[in-house]
Amino acid sequence: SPIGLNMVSAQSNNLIVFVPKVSGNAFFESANDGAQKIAEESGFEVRYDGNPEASVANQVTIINNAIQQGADAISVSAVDATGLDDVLRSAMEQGITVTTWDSDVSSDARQVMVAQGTPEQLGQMLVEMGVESLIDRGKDPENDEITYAWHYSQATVADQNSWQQFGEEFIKENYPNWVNVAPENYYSNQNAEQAIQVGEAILAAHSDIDLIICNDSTALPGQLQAMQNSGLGKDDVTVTGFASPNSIRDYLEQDVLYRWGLWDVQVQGALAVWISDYLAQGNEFNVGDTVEVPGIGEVELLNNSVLDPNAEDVEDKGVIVLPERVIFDADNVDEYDF
Amino acid sequence: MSTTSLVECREICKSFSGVEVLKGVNLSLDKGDVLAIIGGNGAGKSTLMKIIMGMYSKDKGELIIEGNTVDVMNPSKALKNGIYLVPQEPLLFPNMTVEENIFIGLPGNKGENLQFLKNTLDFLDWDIDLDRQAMTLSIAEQQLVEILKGLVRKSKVLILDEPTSSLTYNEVSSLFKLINKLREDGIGIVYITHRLTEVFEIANKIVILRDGRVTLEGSVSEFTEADLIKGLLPENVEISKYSASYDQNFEDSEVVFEVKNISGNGFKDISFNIRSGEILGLAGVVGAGRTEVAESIFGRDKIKEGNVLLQNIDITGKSTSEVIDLGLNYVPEDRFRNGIFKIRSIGENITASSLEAMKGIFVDRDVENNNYKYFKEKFNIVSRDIDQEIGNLSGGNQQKIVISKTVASMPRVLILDEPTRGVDAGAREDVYKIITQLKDTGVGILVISSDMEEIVQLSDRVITMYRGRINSEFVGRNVTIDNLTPAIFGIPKIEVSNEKNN
Amino acid sequence: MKRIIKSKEIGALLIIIILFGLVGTYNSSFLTINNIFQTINGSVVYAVVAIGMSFVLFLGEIDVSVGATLGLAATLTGLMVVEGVNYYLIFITVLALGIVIGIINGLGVTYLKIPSIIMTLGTNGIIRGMIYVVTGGRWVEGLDVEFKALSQVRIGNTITYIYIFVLVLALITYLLTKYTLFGKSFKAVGDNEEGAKLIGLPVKKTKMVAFIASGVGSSIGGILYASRVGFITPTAGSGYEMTAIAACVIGGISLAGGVGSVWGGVIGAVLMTSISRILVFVGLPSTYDSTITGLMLIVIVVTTAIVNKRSAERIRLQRLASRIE
Amino acid sequence: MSKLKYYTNKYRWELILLLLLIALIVVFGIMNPRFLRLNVLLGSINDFMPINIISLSVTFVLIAGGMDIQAGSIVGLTSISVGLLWQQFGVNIWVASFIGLIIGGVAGLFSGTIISKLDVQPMVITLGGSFLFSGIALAILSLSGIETYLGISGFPESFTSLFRGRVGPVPNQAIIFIILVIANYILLHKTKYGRKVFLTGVNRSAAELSGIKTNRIITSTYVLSGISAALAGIVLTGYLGTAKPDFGKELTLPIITAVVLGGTSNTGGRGNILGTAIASLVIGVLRFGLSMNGVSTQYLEIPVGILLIVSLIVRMFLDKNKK
Ligand SMILES: Nc1ncnc2c1ncn2[C@@H]1O[C@H](COP(=O)(O)OP(=O)(O)OP(=O)(O)O)[C@@H](O)[C@H]1O
Ligand SMILES: Nc1ncnc2c1ncn2[C@@H]1O[C@H](COP(=O)(O)OP(=O)(O)OP(=O)(O)O)[C@@H](O)[C@H]1O
Ligand SMILES: [Mg+2]
Ligand SMILES: [Mg+2]
Repeated sequence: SPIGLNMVSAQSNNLIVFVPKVSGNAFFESANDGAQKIAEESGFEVRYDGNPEASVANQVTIINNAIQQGADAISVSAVDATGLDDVLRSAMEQGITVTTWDSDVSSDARQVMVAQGTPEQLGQMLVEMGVESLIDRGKDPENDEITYAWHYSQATVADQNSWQQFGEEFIKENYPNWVNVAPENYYSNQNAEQAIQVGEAILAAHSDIDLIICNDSTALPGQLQAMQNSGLGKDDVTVTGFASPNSIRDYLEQDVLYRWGLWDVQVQGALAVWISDYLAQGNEFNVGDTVEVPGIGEVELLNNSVLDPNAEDVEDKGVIVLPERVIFDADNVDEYDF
Repeated sequence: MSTTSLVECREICKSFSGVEVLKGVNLSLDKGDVLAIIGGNGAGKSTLMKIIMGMYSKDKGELIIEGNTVDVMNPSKALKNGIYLVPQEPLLFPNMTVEENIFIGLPGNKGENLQFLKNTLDFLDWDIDLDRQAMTLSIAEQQLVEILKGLVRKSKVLILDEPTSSLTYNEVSSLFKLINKLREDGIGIVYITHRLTEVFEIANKIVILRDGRVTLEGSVSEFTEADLIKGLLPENVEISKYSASYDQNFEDSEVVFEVKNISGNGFKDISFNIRSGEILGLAGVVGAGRTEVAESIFGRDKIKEGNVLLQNIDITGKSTSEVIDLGLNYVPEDRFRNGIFKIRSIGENITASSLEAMKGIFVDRDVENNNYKYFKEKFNIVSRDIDQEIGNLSGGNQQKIVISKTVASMPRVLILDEPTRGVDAGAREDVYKIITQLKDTGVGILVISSDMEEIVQLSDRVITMYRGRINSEFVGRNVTIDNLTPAIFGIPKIEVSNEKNN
Repeated sequence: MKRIIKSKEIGALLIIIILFGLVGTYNSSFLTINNIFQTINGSVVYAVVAIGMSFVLFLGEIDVSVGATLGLAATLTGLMVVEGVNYYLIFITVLALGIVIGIINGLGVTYLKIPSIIMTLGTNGIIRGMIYVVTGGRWVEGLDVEFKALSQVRIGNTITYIYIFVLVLALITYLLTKYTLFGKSFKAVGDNEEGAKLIGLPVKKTKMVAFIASGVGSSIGGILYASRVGFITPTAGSGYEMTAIAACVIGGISLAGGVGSVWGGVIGAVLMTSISRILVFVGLPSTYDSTITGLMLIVIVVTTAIVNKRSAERIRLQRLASRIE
Repeated sequence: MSKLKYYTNKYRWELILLLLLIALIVVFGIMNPRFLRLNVLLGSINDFMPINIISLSVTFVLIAGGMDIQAGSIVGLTSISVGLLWQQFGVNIWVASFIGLIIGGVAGLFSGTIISKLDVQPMVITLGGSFLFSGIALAILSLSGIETYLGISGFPESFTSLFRGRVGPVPNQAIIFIILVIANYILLHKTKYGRKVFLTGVNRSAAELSGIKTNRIITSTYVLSGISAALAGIVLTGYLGTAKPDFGKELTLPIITAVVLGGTSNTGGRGNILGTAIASLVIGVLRFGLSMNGVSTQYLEIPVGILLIVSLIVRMFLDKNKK
């Protein structure tokens, strides 16, 4: 059906509570921008509610409040892989639609997960961005002994760690000649100043390091600042990772890195709330079904096992994977503003 | 000399949270005056001085400094006007050295100031290490430093609020010498004290405050000691004289307390014993080590040698709570620091030392109420009810409650350290009455005091300490000020003559 | 000379030297000029916060709103830089913010007699909330490269100009607190408030100024943060209050008031920020970061306490012994 | 003076807090009637329980003249310890919980002993403790070899249901809270131990001279707060069904806020369990009510901060007029 018609019929007035892991983080705020925009166009309400401190207990509180407030759907990026299961199950029992985005809970504690990609895809993407940059720099990743390290937020964060794991596996398989100089990884606790400190220390302690991968939106700019502070550029050490284009653009312009990536988080936010509203209206949506999302396109519900091989596959619960992830570099960065 | 007074107070009133402390006080200080102010605890002496110094604001009345009315006084204004108050409780900066304490805020050339200080110290013949941290000073030394602070400021008006309460005889007499010199230089001095003898020694004018009002004023020469006492006391109160019963024989009484050759920090080779119903006085000048002896016995410090027996049980080295349990208790000399729980109720204060003696795990409110009623009546405590905060009581009543606290633990032996320090004349009599009552119930009592009159009035027998050792003992009729005074200063004038003991 | 050896901050300086020495023997690349100065330069934000806060600590008070103040200051700085506001104007505006926050804290503590930990706990929450009100929860990004570069200009490979600026600030503070009466009055009031009143020190003014100094310190810290980090999250500066307090304490400033000097805060800041760096050099996982911080804090405080207690006891015993004939 | 007047005078601040609590409930009820459903209102307790539990014991610490900013970190330490014991070592969950309580107590004992023996600033030591214990929590988790980020979950039903279930409309956690309030009230206000806590807080030296072993009293308050933090950690673990090392890290300031709002003096010697209990409810209800009425969580610090300052000013004026 024509998109315009679809939008009118979808006027639902549903209240969707959209929960980030933590408030005040550019990534989640951008997701909210996307969510709000699609909500306005489609005629449902999105209430964004996050706690400045990322903790399970805080998220449980927010979800409980959402339930009591009479929300029609809750869409959450979970701080913890299992800690929200019970509160979300009880929300579903009360007839509330539950979806997750960005970071999942147990597959039976929600209906749909809107994923930025599988951990495998993302881990691989991180490594591949590094490989491309190394090549640009004149290295030969296939044969050179590349020394590298990971630098991100914490050991306790589920998604970043799973990307690191798959990335590490990918390296072992494809680049056995690479050497991880810090198998325990470096963490900077989402503290921007600490990210710079740790970043500087990595560069000083491993003066011959080739590649630093930062799968966290605070660690990447911190590491890049550390590069600058140490007088290094993109042809000295390769740094890459995930962060929003706006936070890295300057470093690109100053030749501190070649490329970094992310997915279009605005699309992810929009998709998460739109699907939530769609389900809350009572629409059936089973594995294998597709639906046309205004402004985004057709998406398909996949089996849970796409994300987590151990998850159970059931008919009415599944995963939507974002159609694409973006690698930002000098050629395309000006097309994005978030 | 000009006719304007240095300081004049007219109808000064001041209340603290609704309680009127000063009810229209007049006072004037001229050049060359030494004005003594006496009055019971809580009469408002210190409050009045703090108003002059600008540390408190007055509610009503007029403050005139050298003929100029000052509406709002504050300490820096007072200092500019040449007024300085040596406070009753030393207010030094514990983390600064003595020198920094003396000079902080003092204008002028540092070298000259230091020279002036050294001259003053020479004149006074006081021995103080200027580099010591104030934290390590004893109360007496702190008081000396406070006085020095006042002297180097070369004030026109010097207020001394009980400066001698813990000074030695020598220190006091050199201070008096200096005061006389300052008086000749035309400085006005206010001198607050509880010791009547000092009034006659140093002051030319006197003001007595009672209950926030002036009850007597004039030239010192116009009055006798008896007049002053009358001015101090509320109408129709009789002072009963206490004196130990000279002929009481304790030989048959049980020895309840025995100290055998103990040595520790600040004392050496101390021996004495106390019998049931006996009051033993421990006399000495401040710094003789008496408090250290008492505190060590009470489990607060190490006893390095010797033994302490309480009713034949060895309590050497036992903890305070065990010692209390076994029947010894102690009334400390520093009431504010060691005696009272200022923001808690009278009831809680009284039972503080006997909690362990209550059965079970709960506080027994009945015991508490009974204790309160008993001691209120017996010790003549003036209070509203059991829940009144002790901090709101007068000093004398606080001291009675501290004693009640120790008595409530039913001690067989009680040590009282400076039991009437900073307590006014009326309450002092009550405290003496309490002590004799206890004696009559058979408690063995050790009274530590720097006040010789007190020692003489109360004690059946007295030992004196000088520089950490016992240097003499007096019994019965030999307990006189004349005998004690040389002993406490370490002058072996009189041989221990003691016909009864042998 | 004796004074210097006795001074409290020397202990922390010694610890730094020993610690750096140990790390250097383990991994010699730690002891390069570049790395040492990077470590020092990296402590600049904590240093300036600690300098401001030390005034409050001298008084025996505390200010736990510095982290939030720093965050708000950094946020405003960032917003204005993005808007292209003149740098001097930014500096003045943000300084004014610090002063206003200091005045509010100071009024609460001085005139309303609210205990400082409670007052600043309250304002901490309010200020942190304000950051969300101002930004709507968004990061402030896209600060001029030029502005960011300001904090990185170094003399050769050594110290940054902003660190020198902070050192000058510390020096001025030190001289003021050491040689002027008003400066001395901070520690004096912390040592004995009544005593300070007696000798005519302006107690209330001192308290007000201390909280203002703390506000100013953290607002300058906010500006430096914005320049150093280049993007400002709404949680910027959170937890900085505790780290700054720890830095001051490690540097020999007592929370009871009256003790220490601003240098202690500066030195403590270097020590605190060097921990996460040291872990990288010795190859320990950064999970041990806070374990080590905690242990170090406790060990230092406990050692100092034992040493102080011993020496106080020794003095007491000497005094008592000297009395006995 | 009549008995009623006596008690209203004695418990004036607690009454004011209670009225404030009722007023908040009424106002929020008018704004959003759902708020008044028993299920909803009582259910909200589950979400701020840790603060309530811990602040009851931290009241003891403050009354004894101390300060405790480490309790929050003990929550995470306990949670992860219990989780590891249960998952890695196969210890029965209840035994593990009991060991967790002991761990919390030992953590308190550690800081409490240093504070009481060495007379150091409690704020500094517990600040050190908060770094240390949260660090240890992370360290033991990473040493245990399990993937840190996966956390520990899948606890037995019997364990989780204790902290999730209800008796009628009343959540079990609310019952736990009431029991704790009563127990702590008796301990602090009726027993000899509680009396000693007060006396030690007012004047440690006088307490010592009265035969009170103040070292033990001071240490014990930190042990109590460590144990209650551990209990909070267990409650959270059960309620959320997962064990994490960073539980409780953000609780420090709210705990102190609740204790002080409840009328406990931060200089020792004054305080009341009922005050703390009601104050922690006031804060919880305020936060819950505001967010139910659409105020975003990130702004909630503002009203709490204002409440704290304003109520202290009010109390100051009340105290002034009383005398
Ligand atoms: N800051 C204050 N707040 C409340 N009450 C006070 C204050 N200062 C003094 N008082 C009260 O005022 C009264 C007078 O006290 P003040 O210290 O002036 O007596 P004093 O004559 O100096 O007694 P003492 O001989 O014991 O030194 C006392 O009842 C005291 O409790
Ligand atoms: N450095 C100090 N710190 C704390 N209190 C002290 C210090 N020095 C002395 N004191 C206390 O001050 C009081 C007075 O002590 P002082 O040195 O005058 O001798 P003293 O032992 O009391 O002598 P005596 O009892 O014979 O008069 C005592 O209670 C003592 O414990
Ligand atoms: Mg007085
Ligand atoms: Mg003595």
